[in-house]
Amino acid sequence: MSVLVDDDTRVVVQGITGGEGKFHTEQMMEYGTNVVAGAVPGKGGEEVAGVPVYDTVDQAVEAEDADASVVFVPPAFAADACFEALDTDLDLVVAITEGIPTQDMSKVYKRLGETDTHLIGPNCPGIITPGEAKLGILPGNIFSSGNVGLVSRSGTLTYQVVDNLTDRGLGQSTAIGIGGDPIIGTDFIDALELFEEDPDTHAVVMCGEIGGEDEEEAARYIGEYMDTPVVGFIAGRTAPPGKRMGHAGAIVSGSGTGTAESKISALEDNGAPVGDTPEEVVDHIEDLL
Amino acid sequence: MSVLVDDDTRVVVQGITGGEGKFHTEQMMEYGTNVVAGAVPGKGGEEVAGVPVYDTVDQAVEAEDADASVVFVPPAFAADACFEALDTDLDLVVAITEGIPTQDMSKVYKRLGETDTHLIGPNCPGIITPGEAKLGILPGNIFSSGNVGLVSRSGTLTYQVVDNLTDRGLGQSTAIGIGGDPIIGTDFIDALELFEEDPDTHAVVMCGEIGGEDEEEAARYIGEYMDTPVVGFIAGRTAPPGKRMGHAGAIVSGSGTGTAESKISALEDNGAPVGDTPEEVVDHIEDLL
Amino acid sequence: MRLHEYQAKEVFSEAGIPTPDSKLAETVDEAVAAAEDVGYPCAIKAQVHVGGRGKAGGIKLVESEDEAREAAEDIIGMDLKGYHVDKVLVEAAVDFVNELYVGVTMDRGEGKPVAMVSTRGGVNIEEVAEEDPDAIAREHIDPSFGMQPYQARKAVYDAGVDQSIAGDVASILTTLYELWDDKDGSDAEINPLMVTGDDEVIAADAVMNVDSDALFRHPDLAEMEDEAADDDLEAKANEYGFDYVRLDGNVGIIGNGAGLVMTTLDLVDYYGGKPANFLDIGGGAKAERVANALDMVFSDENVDAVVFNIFGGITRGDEVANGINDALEQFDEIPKPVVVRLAGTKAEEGMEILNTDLVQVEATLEDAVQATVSLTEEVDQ
Amino acid sequence: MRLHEYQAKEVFSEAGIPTPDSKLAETVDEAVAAAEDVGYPCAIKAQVHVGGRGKAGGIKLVESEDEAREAAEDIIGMDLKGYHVDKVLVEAAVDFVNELYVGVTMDRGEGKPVAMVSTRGGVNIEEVAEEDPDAIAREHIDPSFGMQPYQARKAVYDAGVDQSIAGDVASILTTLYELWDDKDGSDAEINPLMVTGDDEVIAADAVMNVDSDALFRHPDLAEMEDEAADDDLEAKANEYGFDYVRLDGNVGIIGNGAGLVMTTLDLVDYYGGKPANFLDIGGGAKAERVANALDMVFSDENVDAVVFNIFGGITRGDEVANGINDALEQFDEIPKPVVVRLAGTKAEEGMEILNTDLVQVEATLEDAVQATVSLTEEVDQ
Repeated sequence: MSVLVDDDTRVVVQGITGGEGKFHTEQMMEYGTNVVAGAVPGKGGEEVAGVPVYDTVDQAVEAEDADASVVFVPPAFAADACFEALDTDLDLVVAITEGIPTQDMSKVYKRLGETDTHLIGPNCPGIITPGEAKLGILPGNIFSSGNVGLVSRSGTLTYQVVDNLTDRGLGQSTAIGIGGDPIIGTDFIDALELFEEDPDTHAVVMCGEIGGEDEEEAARYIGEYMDTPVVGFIAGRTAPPGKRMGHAGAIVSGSGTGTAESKISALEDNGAPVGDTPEEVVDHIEDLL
Repeated sequence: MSVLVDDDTRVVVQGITGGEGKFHTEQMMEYGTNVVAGAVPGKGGEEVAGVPVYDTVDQAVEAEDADASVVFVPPAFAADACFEALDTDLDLVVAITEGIPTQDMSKVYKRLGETDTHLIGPNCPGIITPGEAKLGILPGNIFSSGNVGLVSRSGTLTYQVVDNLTDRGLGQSTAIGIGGDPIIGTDFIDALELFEEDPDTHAVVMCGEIGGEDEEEAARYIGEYMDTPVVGFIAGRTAPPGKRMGHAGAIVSGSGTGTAESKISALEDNGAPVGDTPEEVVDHIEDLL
Repeated sequence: MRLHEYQAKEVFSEAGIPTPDSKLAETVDEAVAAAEDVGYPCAIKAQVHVGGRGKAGGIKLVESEDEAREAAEDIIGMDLKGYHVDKVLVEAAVDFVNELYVGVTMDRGEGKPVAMVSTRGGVNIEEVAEEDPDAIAREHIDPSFGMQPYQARKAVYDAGVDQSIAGDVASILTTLYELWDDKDGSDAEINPLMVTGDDEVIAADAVMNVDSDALFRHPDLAEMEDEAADDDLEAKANEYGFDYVRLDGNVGIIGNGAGLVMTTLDLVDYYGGKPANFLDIGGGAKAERVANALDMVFSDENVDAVVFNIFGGITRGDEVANGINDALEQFDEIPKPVVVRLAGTKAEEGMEILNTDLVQVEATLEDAVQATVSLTEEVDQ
Repeated sequence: MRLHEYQAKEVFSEAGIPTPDSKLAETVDEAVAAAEDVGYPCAIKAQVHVGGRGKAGGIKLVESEDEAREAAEDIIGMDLKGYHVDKVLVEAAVDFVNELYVGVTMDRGEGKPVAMVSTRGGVNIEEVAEEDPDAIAREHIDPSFGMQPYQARKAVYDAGVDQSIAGDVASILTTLYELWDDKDGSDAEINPLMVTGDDEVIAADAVMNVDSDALFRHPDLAEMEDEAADDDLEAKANEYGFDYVRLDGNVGIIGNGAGLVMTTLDLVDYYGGKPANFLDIGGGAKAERVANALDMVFSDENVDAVVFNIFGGITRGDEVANGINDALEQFDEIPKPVVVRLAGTKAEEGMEILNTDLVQVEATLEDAVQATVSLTEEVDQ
């Protein structure tokens, strides 16, 4: 009843000794996530929140049989942390760090393509399978277990939609915040593919925003390959062209693609209704389940 | 009745306007090779040996529908030429150039692994399917058409063995000189695999030499996967340990592997008889056919 | 972060890309002296971060000392699309027969750099890209290997650049890529790359935008950053470190996370209001940032009411609530009505903390937006 | 091409790797002055391309001026495994508690670089590699990306290096990789990398071999090459640009292509002879190279007869034949009997050109080798 993470996921936290790393390790463990190790060079032998710390990810994985990592390493060192995680053959790497230089991510993205690992992020809230595990910084209490998959480019917008879903009694199978950076690992299509294959995901909410063409491509994927119903939401309808709004993802080029209209009509043309408000998204989901 | 090259192979020569490039283009065409274009930056629009020259490999391939290239570019620019050829999605690239820096080849080798192209060489005599086509600098007149495949790390040793085969009436399906450099594209196993799949290759001669472990690995491959009989020859039995003989391939480390003894016994243990002399190689082939 | 033309040219020129003779001037006298120095004809070019400087009167070609003085007087100190001109580049005019375009940027869709060449330089390249995409040769670069020499040549030949200058253009493109790579560029462009009658190739303009996230490893470039934004509010946002965009409505909007703030804007519009701004206070915002955000929106005279929408993940509702209280308690009279909605981490604590004498509290996003739009409608009446 | 220890240390030190205080000296007086300068105890180290210098007496530790003079007198001018010592490095002794090994080389089997770290430094690392392979941590580097920072740390931690110095060792390994990469190294090593009582890490030896095929892009390193080979024949081979190895038999062997020349050696052995050398004249050899090759083999007093075996591909039989004729016609009496076998390109023309008064011609490789071995047997009798 989930995608990518569940009760059995064994997590190593990269950067566990930092402030963020430590705080969210505690939060993840409190939520029930199986955090088995930390990895911080030069801190091998220490403990954080009762979890043993190793000098390298490889040692952590060897000793604790981890299969996923969460990266809380500062931006200057985060790409290196991603390389280390990718080269250690983990199933899943979740990069929370915001502000990683784009050229660094371009290299990480190339390496990612050479592996079988799923990378979520960077600059993302992470992934959660309600009631089982969360890898990242999502506020666990708003989620509830159920059959709606959720994939979103934006963190707080994810929370908003999840809150509305939970309020209306619609639990989630897994929610994935893919992040709003120019270059990210798992994209909409990757996430949709996972949800399509998951028998316990009965409908998917896809939250996009203006800029780029990922939503348009995802729409075509939905039309062509998906049986599971998808409901869309696109943020930035009122953003004026040429203005950069917040993270790098949110910019409209001014030409035909990348606008909210283009994304909304691509989704609708491919059978995915789009809500005007988060509440309307939930209405559509109710209709489809 | 061949491997990798035949009558239909359409060849672009990189570096066709240089002395070597021009001479061997003429030789290849005289042999019957279908040389359709040359590629030399800044020389687009010229002609060499009646063949049109283009500024880029891509333009040459677009215009003349080539599917293979031969690289006669000087060592300082040869790795770049290999990249250009590999990025143009050719089926086969034959790099004749000697003296390419090893670090350059290490990068080319990485790129090679990202493509479906076969790279032969560098620092090799090339490949010939007797009576059909030759790509490289092998002296065509010593070859004859038949059913013996040949793969060799050494150029002139190839000629020697081919000469002995032809003298005894044993024609060749295809002969591949894989080159003696530290890092090469097609290795013994790649070539053996191609011969194993070729219905018209009834036996294979594999000429190795001291240094490295390629022959040992090839021997294991022969034992495990090959039905086509293989006869081996190993040069350098009398080379003293620690001495570098000629090209980089020919060095014995002094430890257990890499020696002639190690290679010979690996081959024999895997059912491939090894000739003490080139004539003995031919004797074995005669026995096996 | 965008370099000024003169800064980018300095960087390009040091790397070996030919640029015209030029001098920077900050006063009319300096500009005239510079013109005498580089010789006539020369161009006097406003150094501000504005597109279409030429059309807006920020670039003038001069043939004599008198013309130079007149142009410098016109340009230095002028207001160019809201930006104050305090520096001009005085640059020798190039007698060209052809104008090319070369550029390097990150193709986000592909996740890799792309090098571009076109023989249609000297015009707005975005327009060329839309009208006639094939007029721009594009070569994607594998970021692990970097640009291979053949790729520069391929882009140049594919664009149809003349063989006589192809080698030089390829070498300029190679240098441009290396600069882009070394300096963490987001875009590096030369438009136009001028070709003279005797096949010299000269960078007549220079664009270099640097990834702000990478400035930590380029202290030399970070020093070049100057705050020339003349819009007071945008300057303030920059100072506070906010993602802020000013719009033309009257509903002030503050929130955390770009997607959620955009959604709030969209809802304002959906419920019949007009957003006055986009203001993202980011993740984990503490009391001080909250106060700064309110200060920003209150400073905008167009704003009639403010919706403050926080969904806490890293951001904690209690801290936001304290920040709002602190900020508003300083006023004798609250400048504009504020509607607050808190959800997520420590939201309940936050709701309890909020001083409801100062703000109107709503439980849902929809309610908060509707309430705020109503408030602006009241003001309008 | 191999750098001398002092050259490698200069390169390493410039890149920021700590090395002991040292001075180069070419005379005894210079060496003593240098020792006074760097202080006692110090080591006087012969700068020759020979392994196991210490055991062979090429490195001496001295505690005083007298000892320094004595050691310098012993070492400068000595013959070390056939190499003449004309330079010594006078280097401050390091008071170490531990010796590590760090190195970077090309793993040919994998086609990629490999970084290596071991806590068993100070001894012959090849022996460690054979006896206890796990004592060396190996980290393969993707040549397209280069070494990632974590890889240096991983190699260091995997080797079991102490946490207190792990960061410094990782940073030295990173620098070593960068040098290897920048300078087209084939091997770069520090053995031992000494660790002092207060956790300083110092490169007490330095090895840097550079890919000769890449010297064209490193003119600074090419200048460092010196022809210190004392073996006259090897020096000559170097000068002529031949691949040459001297062996201890009496059958001189000349051929084209390493594989074929090795095969000729093997056949000499097979037919009961003893090879005197390996000499590969390479591809496309012209008359002058042929003459030089004969000159080389004739200069070897151990040689009793010569087999000249050419299979032409690029090399043309007629040119080789002319070269042989020209070379031999200069002699009143041919110094050693020469057996020639030509095959391949222009072989028939070559056979016709050959002056059979001067050489014995054979049609096959086997015949040529057997004939040459017979000739040496005649000489032996």
